[in-house]
Amino acid sequence: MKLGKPERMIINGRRLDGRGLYELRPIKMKVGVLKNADGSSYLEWGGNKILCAVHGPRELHPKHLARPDKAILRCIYSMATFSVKERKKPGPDRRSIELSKVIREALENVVFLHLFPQTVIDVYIKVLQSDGGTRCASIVAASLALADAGIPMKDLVAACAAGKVDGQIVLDLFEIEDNYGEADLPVAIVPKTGEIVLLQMDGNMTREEFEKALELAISGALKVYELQKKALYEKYGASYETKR
Amino acid sequence: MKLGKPERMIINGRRLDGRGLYELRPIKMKVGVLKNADGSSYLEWGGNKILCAVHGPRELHPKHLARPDKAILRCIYSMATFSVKERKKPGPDRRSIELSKVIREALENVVFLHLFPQTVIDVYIKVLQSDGGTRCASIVAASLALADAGIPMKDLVAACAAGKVDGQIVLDLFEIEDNYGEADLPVAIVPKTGEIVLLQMDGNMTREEFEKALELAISGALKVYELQKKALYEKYGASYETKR
Amino acid sequence: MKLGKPERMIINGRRLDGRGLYELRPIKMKVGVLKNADGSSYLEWGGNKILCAVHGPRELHPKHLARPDKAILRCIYSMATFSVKERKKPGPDRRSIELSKVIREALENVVFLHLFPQTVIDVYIKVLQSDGGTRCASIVAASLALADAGIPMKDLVAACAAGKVDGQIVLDLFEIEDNYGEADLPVAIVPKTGEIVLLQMDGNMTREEFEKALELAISGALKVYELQKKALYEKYGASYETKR
Amino acid sequence: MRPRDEILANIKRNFILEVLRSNKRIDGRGFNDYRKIEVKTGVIKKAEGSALVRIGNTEVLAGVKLSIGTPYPDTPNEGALIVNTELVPLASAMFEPGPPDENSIELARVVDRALREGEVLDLEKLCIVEGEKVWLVYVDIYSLNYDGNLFDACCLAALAALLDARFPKLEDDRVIYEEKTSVRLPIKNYPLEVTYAKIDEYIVLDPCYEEEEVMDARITFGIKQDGSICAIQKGGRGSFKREEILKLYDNAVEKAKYLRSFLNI
Amino acid sequence: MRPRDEILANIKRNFILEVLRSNKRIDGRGFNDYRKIEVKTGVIKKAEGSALVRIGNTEVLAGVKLSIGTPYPDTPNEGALIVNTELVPLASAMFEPGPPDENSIELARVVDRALREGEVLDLEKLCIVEGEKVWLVYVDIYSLNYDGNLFDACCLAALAALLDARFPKLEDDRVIYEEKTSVRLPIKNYPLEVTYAKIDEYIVLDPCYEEEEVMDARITFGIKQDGSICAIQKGGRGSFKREEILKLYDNAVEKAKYLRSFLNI
Amino acid sequence: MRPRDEILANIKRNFILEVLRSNKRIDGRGFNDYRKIEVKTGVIKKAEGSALVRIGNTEVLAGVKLSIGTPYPDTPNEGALIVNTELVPLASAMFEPGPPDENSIELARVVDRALREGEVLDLEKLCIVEGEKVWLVYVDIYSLNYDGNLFDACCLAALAALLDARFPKLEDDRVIYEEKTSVRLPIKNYPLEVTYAKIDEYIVLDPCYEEEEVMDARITFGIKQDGSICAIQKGGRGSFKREEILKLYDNAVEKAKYLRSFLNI
Repeated sequence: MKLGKPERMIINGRRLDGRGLYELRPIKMKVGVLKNADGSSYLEWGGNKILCAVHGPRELHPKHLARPDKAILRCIYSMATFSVKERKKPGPDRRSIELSKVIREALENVVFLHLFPQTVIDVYIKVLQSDGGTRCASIVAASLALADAGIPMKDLVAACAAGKVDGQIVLDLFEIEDNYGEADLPVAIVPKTGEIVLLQMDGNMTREEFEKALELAISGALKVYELQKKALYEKYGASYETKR
Repeated sequence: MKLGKPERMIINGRRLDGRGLYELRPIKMKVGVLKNADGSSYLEWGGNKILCAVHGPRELHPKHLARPDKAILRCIYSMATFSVKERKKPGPDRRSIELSKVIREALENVVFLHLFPQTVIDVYIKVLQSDGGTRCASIVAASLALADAGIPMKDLVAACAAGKVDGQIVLDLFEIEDNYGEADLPVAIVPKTGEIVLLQMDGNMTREEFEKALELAISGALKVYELQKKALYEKYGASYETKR
Repeated sequence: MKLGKPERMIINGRRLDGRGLYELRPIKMKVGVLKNADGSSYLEWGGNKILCAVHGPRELHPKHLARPDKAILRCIYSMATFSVKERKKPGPDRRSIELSKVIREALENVVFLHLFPQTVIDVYIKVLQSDGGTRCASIVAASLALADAGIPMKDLVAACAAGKVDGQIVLDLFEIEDNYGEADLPVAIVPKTGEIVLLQMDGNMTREEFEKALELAISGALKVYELQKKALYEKYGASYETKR
Repeated sequence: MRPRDEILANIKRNFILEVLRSNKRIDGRGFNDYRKIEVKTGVIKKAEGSALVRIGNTEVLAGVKLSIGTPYPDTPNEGALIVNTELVPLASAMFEPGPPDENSIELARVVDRALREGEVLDLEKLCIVEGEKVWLVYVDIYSLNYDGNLFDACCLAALAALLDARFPKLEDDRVIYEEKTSVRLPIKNYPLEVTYAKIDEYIVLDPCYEEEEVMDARITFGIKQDGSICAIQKGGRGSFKREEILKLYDNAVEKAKYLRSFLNI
Repeated sequence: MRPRDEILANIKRNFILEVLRSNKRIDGRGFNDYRKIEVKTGVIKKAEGSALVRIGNTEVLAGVKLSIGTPYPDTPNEGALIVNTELVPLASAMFEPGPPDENSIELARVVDRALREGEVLDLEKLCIVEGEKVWLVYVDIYSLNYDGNLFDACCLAALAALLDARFPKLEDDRVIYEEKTSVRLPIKNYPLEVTYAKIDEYIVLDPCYEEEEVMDARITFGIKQDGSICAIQKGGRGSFKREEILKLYDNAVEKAKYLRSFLNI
Repeated sequence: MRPRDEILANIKRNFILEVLRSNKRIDGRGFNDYRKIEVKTGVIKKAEGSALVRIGNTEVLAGVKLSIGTPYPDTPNEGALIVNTELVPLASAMFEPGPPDENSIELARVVDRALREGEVLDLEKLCIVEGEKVWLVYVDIYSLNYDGNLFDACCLAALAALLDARFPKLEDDRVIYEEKTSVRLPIKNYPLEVTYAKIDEYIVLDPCYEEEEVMDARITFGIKQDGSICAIQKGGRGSFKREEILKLYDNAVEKAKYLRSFLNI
């Protein structure tokens, strides 16, 4: 029993926020929003508002942590205290440490770290408002900020979640569905190659449901990828392709 | 509404501890009180009891924190658990971190740090008993301990607070006035030059009140300065002038 | 008044666990129980279950902590959360920091640290289940693990506690006696020389009681020493003597 | 600091001073000018109130969250205001992740001081049941881009967010965050901070990052709408003269009025 | 990492890959084989339940402790399951003492996820007085010897310890830990984790330490007794293909069944 | 430690040993002599009790604060004594600021042990309402100048401060700290600590800093007024012989009596 759980979350094929089952929430992206960062991005995805800054490649202190053959990628995901319903205590918690790790691992897949030996690239992600699906939104924002910083990558990382709500497979869960739904499956991919670089799941799904949800999440990520490219094009125009 | 607040704090021009409006509390100072420290001082100022030790100039570890052109000055202000009415939890709190910073900045103004490159000078201030105005008392004690350590300074730093109690501007607030008064204005100066090196204020004052309080605090600090010089003279006699 | 204290703990010369006054609890020891450790041991002593691993001698980072003339010995004693009646919070507490220190000092007496300059030897002790007397049991386990790691020592360290229960001096207190008895006296010795390398006491004893308890604890430690040698012999046979 | 950094710092300082000597600032402003100011409220719907403030390239975001707690024993009929600021590493390559350092703590405490001593809220009106239940008002401020003068930006953002805030619904002592009422916080005063930097003999309003880097001292005034003062904080190893302080006070009263004009109050 | 270590790491990887190319693993197993598994319960009498699990040379110990607490406000009629794991420095020369690092936290959270999302306990049956008093079930897992694949070992040990646990006596709201009843915990499901490592193009079950050291990616499936999935965690900077994941899912269902056979359920 | 420090340490040790061989100590004392002892109580008026103790140049300050709290569940009719010591960096160039290190923790625990196990207070007399409200007695001890043998100095200061303490007024469960009553704490015993250092074969009472620096081992006895023992702590990597310990015990009983003479009891 969970207080606050809505009786039904899908009514006549419509979700509580009016979307269809396979519909993405509205997404807005912008790069180059912070003056001081080497690269930055701002992302609105449904009720999520995420700001991301990239500092680096730069020297790493203390030096013995640096690697002679490649850059270190560091990633810190954190939530503003007012990003959630009840004020979150400031400071890192176990959830944000895990998320920082899986986001970093997804990004490490695409960044050409070997071009910047002895350095560090810092990715700071701040969730200003959260509405379910912040890890996918964070990866999307982070890979935009890395691109904005001019860091060579084999591709952007795109991401989207699928899940199970009221027994049905749906795309891109928002907060209420995330809290009270039956399963959540965030997926991040490298669109050019189809590689899956982040995959987590919690909840309960059968084999068939899982296959369908995985498919759906990937299709969502591919749509997000188009938006990412558009956001970069808006700032860099045709030149972006060459830059990469 | 604040429980415990006295109805009136000034009665017939006398304050609750019997002082006139512009009167300092009794002050006692002594230098060279701790064997192990390079310099030290003990100060009683009304009910405040403050012990200060200076260690250094000495080597700084780790070395990369040292500066090639001057000494680092570090300052730690802390209160004994039993220095206040209700036992204070041990360990640094945000207030003591701020106070350590503003005290250090005031002292940095007068110490000839460039004479001791690559080193550190540590100033440890322990409030054994507190009775309002510990930051001013701490600065006064610290500059005595620095002098006792033989560290060249352009002058001592002197300090005193003024404030507003029952609508009147008064000198050198003690604890009750600090807690329940309308404003507190601690000021530290370099007496030889009249420079103001610490200035903080909280409470509420009009332009006229502020001007009067600032004047008053400076006059108090100048009186304290005479006591500081006397304390050094008692230990070092005429030779102190030369030492400096 | 202490809730839960048994009315009597010695009845007709028998203790609550059936032992006589000067009787040890059953003890089992085994060395070489952990694959990854350079040396290890597992010890059951009454209800105590203790696992110990030795890593090293190995390089010490950061290097400036190393000593040019000898190895550093580090020791961490810690209890599993489920080793006690009410779940213990994870992480070091003040008790375990003190115990780690006195155990390390006892071991430093016998290890030939000067043979391994610039290195560190780490001794990790995990109390999986506790039943009174864990510090003596830990020392016994640790010196076995050091021997198992092939680290030269002048002798093993043996240990046992004595104490006072219901007014009588007894050997090797178990948990209830430890909690509700009048005194506990843990002793660790170097059997070959009779040197006392750990000695702590808390509770209350007269001069005569103390002398008797000290005697008794030493006799207990000597019995434990025989078991320690047996455990090593079981693994290493005659060769152990030479190895040492 | 390495010798090379030392030399670079000197060059920067000399350059900035040279410009000041010609009565200008490196970004073209007059000594007594603020950079361009923008205030945008209601940007975070999850917060009870919020405001994004830009002063030049300095950008901070403040959010207000309310919750129910017990009053302090010595003020049983008052709620509480809790102000925090965080120097997020987003905002500058110089801010490190980790627990707040002394600069961060000073900033938080000085912003808190102006709001608290300036009595921004009527705390007694936050009392629900005397001695038992009161509203706690949290203001958390994140620096998003640091280009100097966080004090004024954070204080302005905090006040703007408090003005923007609405109470959430209260149902049997449970806060229904999803439903905001139309009731505003009991705002009593409008304290704001005004900050100056001193570089050699020159004093400039609203220092940018490069000016802060080379300044000798800094002074912040907390000013209420009636022109009275509620907070001061001097920083840095430099000093001020008595007359400078009095002159700056008068100036700060004007500048606080100017800042308040961005709040539509 | 020093250049020398770099070179050594490459040599290790190449050696392991060469063996994989010949369709074998360095310890002689097939790609789809677990190492020898042992499960021993009831090893810690002070704990309400306990289990020692060995998978090859990987060895972990799980203990269950119960205590009484208050329920979370949004689930007033449910007890709680709290799972912790600690990478004890006993277990490997690479584990440092000190607060848990990101690997340790990930391990703890992923094991917790499988048990929690797999609904191992019927939490409503842990309620003593609704809204006031519930049983808290702590599972603490210590790694004693680390030779790869802690995920599967920890999850197996946790489930075994939960199955082994008996409620202690409850007397006037005081827990009498000395007296265990014969009542078992309300076990509802049997979720277990199955982990694979990907090295270049090869995917192997139950990676040993040397394989983990050189692997590109790792994937863990939490599987319930009905073959449904309750948790996934991918790790490492490498990637998986969609088809690989579906194939591994099917395989994991079989392997979870195999693991459950060690629990006599 | 650098090689140079190593050599210096050896020179120091040899010098001290040479003096000991001639039956003297570097400060001229006999082996069995305390340095000059001073005890001054009532030095901190804000504290319920306080004492400044000097043993030679070692100087410590103890303060007692009382507050009201709830008893431990297993001793519902007893108050509590909480002893802390802090190695303040004031006291020595060797003490670092920051959380307490193992030496600091050992000192605090051993002083606490003598007082607690020596039953300095009748804890039952600190009960206000059984199971609900008891007095908590905090003793905090700061080392002001460190010249060896903090154990004896801290324990003496703690006992002196406890003897000096008076209950504050209690009004409707609120403590009125401003008004002290004339009621003393329920002192039951007078435990004190006596410490010896062993350097090579020599054993000396009340080691000074230089002796502690080169000592092989240290032993502290907690002794009550009836000559019984309530605490022992051996420190250092050196060892003691059984006979040494018994002889030192007898000596410590005498020395504790001598220390008590400074307390006018």
